[in-house]
Amino acid sequence: MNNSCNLAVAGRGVKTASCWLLLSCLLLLPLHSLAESKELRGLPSVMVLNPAAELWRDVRQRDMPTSGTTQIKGVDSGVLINANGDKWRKFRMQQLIPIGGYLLLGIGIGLTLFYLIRGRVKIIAGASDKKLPRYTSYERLIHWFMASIFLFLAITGLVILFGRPLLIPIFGKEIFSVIASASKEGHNLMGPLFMVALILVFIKFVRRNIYQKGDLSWLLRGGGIIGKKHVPSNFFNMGEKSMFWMLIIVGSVIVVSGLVLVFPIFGQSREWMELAHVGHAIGAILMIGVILGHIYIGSIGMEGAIEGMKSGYCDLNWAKEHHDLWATQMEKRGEAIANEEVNRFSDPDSNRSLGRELGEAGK
Amino acid sequence: MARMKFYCDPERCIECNACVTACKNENEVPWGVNRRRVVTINDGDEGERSLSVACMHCSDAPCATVCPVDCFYTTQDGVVLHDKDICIGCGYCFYACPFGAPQFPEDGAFATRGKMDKCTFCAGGPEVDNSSDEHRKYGSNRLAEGKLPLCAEMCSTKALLAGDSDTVSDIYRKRIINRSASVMARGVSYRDASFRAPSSAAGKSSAKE
Amino acid sequence: MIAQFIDGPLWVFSLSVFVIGVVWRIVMILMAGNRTDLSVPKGSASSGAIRTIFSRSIYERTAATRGRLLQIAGYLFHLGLFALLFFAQPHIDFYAERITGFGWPAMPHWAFILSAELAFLGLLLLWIHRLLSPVTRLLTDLDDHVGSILVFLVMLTGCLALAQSFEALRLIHLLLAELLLIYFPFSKLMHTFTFVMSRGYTGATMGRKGVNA
Amino acid sequence: MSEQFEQGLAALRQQIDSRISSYFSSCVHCGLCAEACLFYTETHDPRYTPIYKLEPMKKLWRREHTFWGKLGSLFGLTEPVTEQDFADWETLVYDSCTLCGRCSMICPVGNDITYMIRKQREGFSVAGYAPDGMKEATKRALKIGSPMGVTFKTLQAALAHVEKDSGLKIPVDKKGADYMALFSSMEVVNFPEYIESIARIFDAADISWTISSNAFEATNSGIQIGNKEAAAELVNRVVIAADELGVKYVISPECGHAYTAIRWEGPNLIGRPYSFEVVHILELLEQLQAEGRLQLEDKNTTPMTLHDPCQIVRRGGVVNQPRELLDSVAENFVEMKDHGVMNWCCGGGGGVSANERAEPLRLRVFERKKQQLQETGVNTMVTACANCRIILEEGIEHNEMDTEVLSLTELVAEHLVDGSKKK
Repeated sequence: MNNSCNLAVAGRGVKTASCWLLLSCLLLLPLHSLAESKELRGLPSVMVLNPAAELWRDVRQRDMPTSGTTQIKGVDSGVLINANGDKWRKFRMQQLIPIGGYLLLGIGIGLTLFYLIRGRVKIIAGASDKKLPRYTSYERLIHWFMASIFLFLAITGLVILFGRPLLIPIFGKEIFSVIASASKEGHNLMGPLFMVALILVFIKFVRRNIYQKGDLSWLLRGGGIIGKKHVPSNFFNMGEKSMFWMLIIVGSVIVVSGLVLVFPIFGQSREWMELAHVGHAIGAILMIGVILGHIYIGSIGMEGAIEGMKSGYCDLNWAKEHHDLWATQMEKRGEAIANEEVNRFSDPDSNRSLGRELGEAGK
Repeated sequence: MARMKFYCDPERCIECNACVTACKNENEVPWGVNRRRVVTINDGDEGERSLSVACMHCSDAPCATVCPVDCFYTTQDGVVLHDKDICIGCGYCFYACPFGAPQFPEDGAFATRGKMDKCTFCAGGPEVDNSSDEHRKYGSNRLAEGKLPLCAEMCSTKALLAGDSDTVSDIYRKRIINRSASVMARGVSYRDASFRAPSSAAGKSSAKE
Repeated sequence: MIAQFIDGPLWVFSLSVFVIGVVWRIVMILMAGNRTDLSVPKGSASSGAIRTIFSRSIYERTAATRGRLLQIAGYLFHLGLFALLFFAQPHIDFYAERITGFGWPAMPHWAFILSAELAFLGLLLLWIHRLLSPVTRLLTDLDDHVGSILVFLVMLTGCLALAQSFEALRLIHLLLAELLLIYFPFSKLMHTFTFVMSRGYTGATMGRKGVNA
Repeated sequence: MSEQFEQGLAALRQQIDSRISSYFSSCVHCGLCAEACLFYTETHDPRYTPIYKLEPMKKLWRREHTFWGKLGSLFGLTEPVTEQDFADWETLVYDSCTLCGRCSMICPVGNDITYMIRKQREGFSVAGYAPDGMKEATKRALKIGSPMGVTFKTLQAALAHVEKDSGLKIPVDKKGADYMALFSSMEVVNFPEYIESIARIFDAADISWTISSNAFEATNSGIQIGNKEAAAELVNRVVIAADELGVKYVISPECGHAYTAIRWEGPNLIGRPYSFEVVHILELLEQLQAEGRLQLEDKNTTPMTLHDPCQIVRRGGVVNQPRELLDSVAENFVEMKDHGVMNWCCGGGGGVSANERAEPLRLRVFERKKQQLQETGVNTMVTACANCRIILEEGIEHNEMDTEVLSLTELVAEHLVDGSKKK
């Protein structure tokens, strides 16, 4: 499958596998000149090849099997040449780190610029005196569970990926290696918990995230973020739904590839692990980028957006402006609750002193 | 300064695994870690050849490039070594290495990788030469004592050569000449006697490079 | 210097504070005194006490939905932490060296990792629940947060030091564990010991009445 | 008022014993008890979390029994318990707790929260922070002899009525009888059928029993409000009467908290063991049936369910007897989903029924019982506590439900074998 690539790589050996180069240069060049000098002396021309170099080359070109037998146990111990190692190295060093880094940086700058230009999306009608119940405590629990795990994994992962160019100059190798080791162990240990979180989130939120009729028009009108017009949307809008599916699909890739990487016990070969790493890294960069947007819009980007995840209730006017189909439905069902009532239940600290009137009011 | 290299002659290697054993013994590596291994291609078939493989101490080592904590360094002798105090056992060097040289001590199910271990060309590590710390972490430092790696020294057929690249290639060149001479004496082309069926394409590429 | 302090005197100090503190707390509780119950018992108080000490660890079906999550997370956290604390190889080695002088069989590495995963899962769920639920937000005080954070940090640094290769990480873990030991007797963490007394008292009272509590 | 508050605080301080110290030390603020409390599950108001109702007592404990509290109070950092706390918590302690004990069954560290609330009420009542209805009831109980103001004259009228209906002679002040029966005023006023029922059962089982004219009241408002002096006085009246008549047994009526008061708390309140034994009427009936002295017939085919009165079952230990009895009179006995020691309270125990202020809340939390009932799909509910019965009937009426509430003792009396069954 990879023959042609390998051939190309081997053919341009000067640039790539320098170890190779060294072997062939050191051993073949003197040999070559020797053969020529023999010819000069009138001896019959014999093509004397270097059998070891030939063997290595054959292995690389797959004229020969790349793996043989060995008495040594271990993953890929019979493989003579790790054919994809160089491709993986190139991916990591020349694509993943620079492109990934600039991508994330670009998203960060883009969001800042967007905030400076567009500003905070305000509740146009102002805060109402009523609230709608948006997320149950269980939904909030699994959201924040996933969020905390994700943040931890993202930070530790980024430390491992960008630590060498960014952190070693600051901390020095010794201290950074402690940070990196902690990151690696923490990343490995917390990783499987992300799988748990992903499954819980999928089960809980999948029903509300199935695409509906109005979603296309939402997309066509840019989600209302450009311009000030309201765009009709249900409990989740098109953007949120897409983020959900991105989270589930890319998240699954990340989880599966992460499991391949974290438990090297199933005899998976290097090729699988290299492939898994590529998927893991691309998925993670993508996801971090999207989640940056999610965090932006959920915090400073939009007034009232975080309330639902914090207290479980969202402002009625906010809901009408961003999820009007759902809001109207809820209001019709009489689910709107006065602010004081919400505060009493969701934020008891604000109302610690109970007083006799509670009993008198009878509720 | 000299550049240290290994060279294994597949025409001579008899797959005795003495190099493997010597290495294990000299460096006291833990079970499951093999700094050197012998791989046999086409075992039992025509063209069977064996090679003893370990870290090749590349000039521009891929392992050093991908290491997230930058724990590799090349000595003045051209030996690629790593600092176990910095290594975090991520396994990236294992993914990148063409020869499968990096090894990881693993422990039980759900093995997390320990710190990487690989052939040091019997040159120890960053610690003071032949200190007990160095010996515990990296094994012998024969180079500091003026000796060459034990695997090559033990090789009974002298298939495995180790040392300054100039010297190694000198020895090897002499062998080639001798082989050519014997081939000529017998009137059979060495190539025909070789394990490999003639191939014009392969021949060309090797001749040019 | 700091390393030697953490590994030596501070360890001895924290362990002493822990042991003396716990004993002192229990003695103080006992000193508050109980009146003897003069009513004619219907069942045995002692068997009731023993039954309740164990039976309260059993899943309580009648607790509603949120109670289920709390209970499962509680199991995960407590069982995981217990397994880690007493059956992880590095801990056993540590106890054998510093306290007992003998070791005992450790759980295999995979079980170690698994219990760490489960303990983290449980602790995180419980902690987020504490921060979100109106009930626990009302009840929670500084002590609960300090206790949770300390336990979390000890567990976290423990797992960061899992590779057992960086002395610095081990020392951070040890330092936090020592802080936890010092904090322990003055805090909610005392429930580790007093739960036996509480269950015992309740079980004895209910046992006398012939109720399986 | 302030002096009274100091006294209340002192009374509260006295209550903190090893048990309470241990309970507060163990509580990890997990909030699981909220899930056991019908006041929380029906309103979702976090302040109805059982352990939160103990905040004043916890504050006091923390200040005087913990390291940080003691240290903090030296520097004026630990919050003291204030009169405002008492004022703020009064409704929580009296209106939203029926002392049903369900939270005590669920607490993972085994805290008996109900016990602590009972003890906290001691402090509150001394400080004067108790509902007026309960204060009045206690006053009436001490002065007249019954929280509802029932005098012996009222009882006599009821007895005369029963004697006329059943044709049986009801023995009053009969010295040397084996059993002395107590009633709750609720039974005397609202359910005189109960008196008739036990008269007929005892007649059928040939039991030597009597009623004391000095102490017929079984209820104990002192326990509900949390006033141990009043409670001791009320218990003492029964003990003196029983000793005077020389009975071997005192029968606690169906009424739930009366049983807890006379059976479990009584000896501790008066500080000495009894010279007689206390049995609950259901224990006695079950015992009589087991001995063969009580013959029952004609099993009822109507599907029936049982409401376990908290104080008799969960807090009293009479768990199996009501089931045995009900099984022998009803063919289709359906258990509720949470039954026995995990039963849900009717909402009116622990003095809540005597607390007019709490009525709206009480009717709201009746939702739980309503739901339980609807789950069984049964329209006949048997219970064994006059107070539960009143509260259940009120709740059923309020919710316009079609459910009949029966007394277990009366149901047993209806199924007596002998010919005295006239109704």
